[in-house]
Amino acid sequence: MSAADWSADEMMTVAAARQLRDGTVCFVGIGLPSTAANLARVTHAPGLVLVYESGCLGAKPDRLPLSIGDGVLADTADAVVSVPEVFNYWLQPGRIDVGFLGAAQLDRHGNLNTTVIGGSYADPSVRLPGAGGAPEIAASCGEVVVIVRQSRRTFVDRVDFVTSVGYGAGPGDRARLGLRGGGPRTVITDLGVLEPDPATRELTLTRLHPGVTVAQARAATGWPLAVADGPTTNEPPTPAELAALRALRATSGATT
Amino acid sequence: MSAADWSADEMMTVAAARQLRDGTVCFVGIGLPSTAANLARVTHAPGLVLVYESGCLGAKPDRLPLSIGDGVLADTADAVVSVPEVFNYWLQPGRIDVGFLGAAQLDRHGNLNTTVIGGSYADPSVRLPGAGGAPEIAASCGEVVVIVRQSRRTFVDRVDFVTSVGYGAGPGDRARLGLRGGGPRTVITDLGVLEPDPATRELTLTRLHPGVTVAQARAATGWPLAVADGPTTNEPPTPAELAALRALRATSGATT
Amino acid sequence: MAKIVSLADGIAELVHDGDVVALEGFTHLIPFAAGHEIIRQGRRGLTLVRMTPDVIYDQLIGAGCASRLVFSWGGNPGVGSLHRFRDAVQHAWPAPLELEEHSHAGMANRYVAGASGLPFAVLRGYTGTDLPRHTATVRTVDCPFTGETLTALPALRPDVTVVHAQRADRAGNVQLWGITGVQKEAVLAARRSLVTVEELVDELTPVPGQVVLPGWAVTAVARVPGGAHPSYAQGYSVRDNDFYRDWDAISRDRDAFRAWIARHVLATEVPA
Amino acid sequence: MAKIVSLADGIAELVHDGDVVALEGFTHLIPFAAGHEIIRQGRRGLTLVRMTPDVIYDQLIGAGCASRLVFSWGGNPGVGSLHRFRDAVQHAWPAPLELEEHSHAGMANRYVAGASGLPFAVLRGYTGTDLPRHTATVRTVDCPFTGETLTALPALRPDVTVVHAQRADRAGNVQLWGITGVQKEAVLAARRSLVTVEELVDELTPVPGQVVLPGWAVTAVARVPGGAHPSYAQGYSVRDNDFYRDWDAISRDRDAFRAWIARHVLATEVPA
Repeated sequence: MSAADWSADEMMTVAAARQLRDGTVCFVGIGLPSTAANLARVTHAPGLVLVYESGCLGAKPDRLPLSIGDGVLADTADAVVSVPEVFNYWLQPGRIDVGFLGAAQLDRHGNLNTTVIGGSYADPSVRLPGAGGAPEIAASCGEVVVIVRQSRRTFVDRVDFVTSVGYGAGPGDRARLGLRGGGPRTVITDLGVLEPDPATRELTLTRLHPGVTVAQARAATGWPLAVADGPTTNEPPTPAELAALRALRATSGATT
Repeated sequence: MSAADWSADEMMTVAAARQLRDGTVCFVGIGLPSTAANLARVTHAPGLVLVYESGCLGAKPDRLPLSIGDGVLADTADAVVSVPEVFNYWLQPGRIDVGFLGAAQLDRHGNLNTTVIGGSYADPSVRLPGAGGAPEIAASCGEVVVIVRQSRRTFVDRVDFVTSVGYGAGPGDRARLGLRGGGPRTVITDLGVLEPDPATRELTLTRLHPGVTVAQARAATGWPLAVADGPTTNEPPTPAELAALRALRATSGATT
Repeated sequence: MAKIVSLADGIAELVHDGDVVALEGFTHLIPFAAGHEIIRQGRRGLTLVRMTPDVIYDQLIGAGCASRLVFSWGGNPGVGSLHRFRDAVQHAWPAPLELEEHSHAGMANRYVAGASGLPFAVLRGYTGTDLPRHTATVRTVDCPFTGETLTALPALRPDVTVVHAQRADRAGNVQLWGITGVQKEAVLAARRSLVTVEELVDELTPVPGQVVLPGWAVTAVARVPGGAHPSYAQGYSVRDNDFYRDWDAISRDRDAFRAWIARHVLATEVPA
Repeated sequence: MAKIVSLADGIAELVHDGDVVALEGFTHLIPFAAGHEIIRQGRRGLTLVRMTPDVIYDQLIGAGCASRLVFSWGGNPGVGSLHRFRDAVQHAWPAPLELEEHSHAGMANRYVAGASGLPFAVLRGYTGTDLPRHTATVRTVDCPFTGETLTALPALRPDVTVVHAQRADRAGNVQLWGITGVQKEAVLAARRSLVTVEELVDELTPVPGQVVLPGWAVTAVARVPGGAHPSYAQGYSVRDNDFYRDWDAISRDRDAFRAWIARHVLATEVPA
């Protein structure tokens, strides 16, 4: 299957779905994370447990939910709990294996910004939605997977506002801050995959999607992007993955 | 109806039931409080709201429950909530108008002991069940009604162990301790009714059951019992009250 | 027991200029009709509290009802930005909007503390983020047993909370189910509360997953069928996703927004 | 996913000498059969945790399994005292029993803190009572906003919690309803958990008032029909009130107690 047969966003979603191991518990947001998690559930990870911040534990939607509070999530969940409970009893104590996050800005240490861009906090150039569940997902999940389209505007040396902590200023910062989860282990973009360097905790290009070059990835990164020795190339979406993804999308009018 | 037609315990229960105004919310324990509250509900206070610490809000049992967790409470409740919730969302913020408490010892300032009697805490003469919900019921309810049989062993100058605070050592103590509820406003015994003196907060005999004398009440009290000017005599149980009480008791094998 | 009132009377009696007002509902059961009534009655200077100030607060902010927003996520779910919210923050239109910004976990715990009669909540959160730099209501507390430092937030105690639910009975006992979010906590945290419901019934048949708010813990109940639209009430209606998408274009432009409010809110008959 | 095990295997694997063990159930759904299996397997030196150490803990204490009790109310509900508990406290028979004594509100909040991954709980309670004088785990914490002093208690984190429920499915998802007490919190606060159930079913039909514990949050599930007797399982059995009354006489006398345990616990077939 050639690159022409699938879009960069499809490749990104498939790569994200592949991150999810069967039987793990995943905290899912709406949009690409929800699409990727449900793709994993209908392909290689039927026992993936989806937790939505609306309080739906173990939701098994038969179509893509259109919002975090879509009725299909409550209808198919093992349990629907209150919003305080989902954060206090389920996220905070570290019961969630994988948290999915997006961001408007991400920096070289995996810190995420969804609050303000440019100007000052009081008088920003762009006011974004804010934190939502992200700071505590980033703090408490076993690991975090970030899904974000790569560009110089998004991939910056230092985020304008730390909404959710990745590795702070570098090694040791998470432990110093008392954050119990593992932090961002994987950043999946429309160009490839970045992972934190074990020593420096700087996000490093480790994989490329088929047809993407290191030069393209560097051009879309706002810091001097380190590249792992011999970055590998992701397998393109299989026909089965693509069919499942498109079937999922066809079940909803979702734009993502 | 003469004293021979009803027992002292029946008079005590009827007097307790009469304390409960229709439409108020009452935190109820098993035994005499539950009997009195249900008697009130089937006589003058059909809109009395019964809250049981097992999490049953608005229980409307059609027979006397045999335990705090009797199935009839859950079956007839407006809502069944968790035990943490009943204490945190319902009792602690002061939503309960009246709390009912019993005690093995009660002192002149209405402090209650249900923990240990005699000896030391580590090596007591009698080990009692302990606190249960009582300390926070005594702290947080709008007012507390104590039901307890009167004797020198029970009515002591100073309790051996303060399980639940009445008026502490006297005026101002509740405020100083930050207790938000009003404290024990009424102590109902098999002999009569005691109420705190507005100035000293010392429990004072204000009413006698029919046929009981001040001397009898004094003889059953372990401190020099103050008596209100012209203590009144309670109306004996009406035939309707007695019939309702006995019908309630007939519905269960309860011993109280 | 809760009073049964009309929506107009409920808002008139319970929501005053300058109040701290929470309208809650997590995607599901959002009390849109009550929000519109607040706009119609011309409330001003409100501190609006809500975890997810989505389209309903975009409308209240754009209509000039709010001077302050306490929140954790302000967006149009699945669509994008809230343009009236952004216009207020970035250009003070139609009025300046002061922000007090938290995370979802923080807001949820602040309601829990309010419902519990506690002055503050303790959680693991915010640490290392820039939120505490800009939000004065984020402090720390040390565990008296382990010495560990945790995050402390003050309880939320709205003057009034408004929520929408599926049903209530004549005594004002309220029943909601499906995604029930933080509604119980928001109602119990508030000094006064108004619940709009799809239906008033003689008896509340138990439903799996239900939350029941006893009538003695609710101030007033108003029957407002469809009162959650374009949000939804599970078992009664479905989410009007088209409306959320259309809102993007309506709300981008001040005049289009004003025209929409004039036609769809101000000119609308007040439900009886 | 929870493992489906026999009761004997579940206790053998999950409950060890010296463990901190919570058996919860508030009058309803008390895991008596599991308690008996702990006695049969001869566990020693347990710290027993339970809000209401009623007859089940009277049996475990009398059988010599416990060296420490963390509790808030120790009585035979509706009947009177727990004689084995009193004998242990007053006469160290059959072994000394150290007490850590709290109130219900305190114990419930300690489980909540444990379930929430917090080191401590905050509440209004204990103030002015003699409990803090004798219970080392009662301290205070000051509100960082108002300065008000509140009571702080350390989280409960049992090594293992055992509860009884009505049903589980093959994946170990557990469903309970009726009075659900503090069971969810006790299970989530514990490092390991065992749930005994009346029935294993293919699918859990939703029930009003249910609490569902996902199988991935439970360690093991054992089918033990009648496992709550003489307590009850709503929808399956009724409380054996006569047993509770009879227990008073049985437990008053050490020999009568030993004979009862020998006949009704030790000589009983282990359920498969």
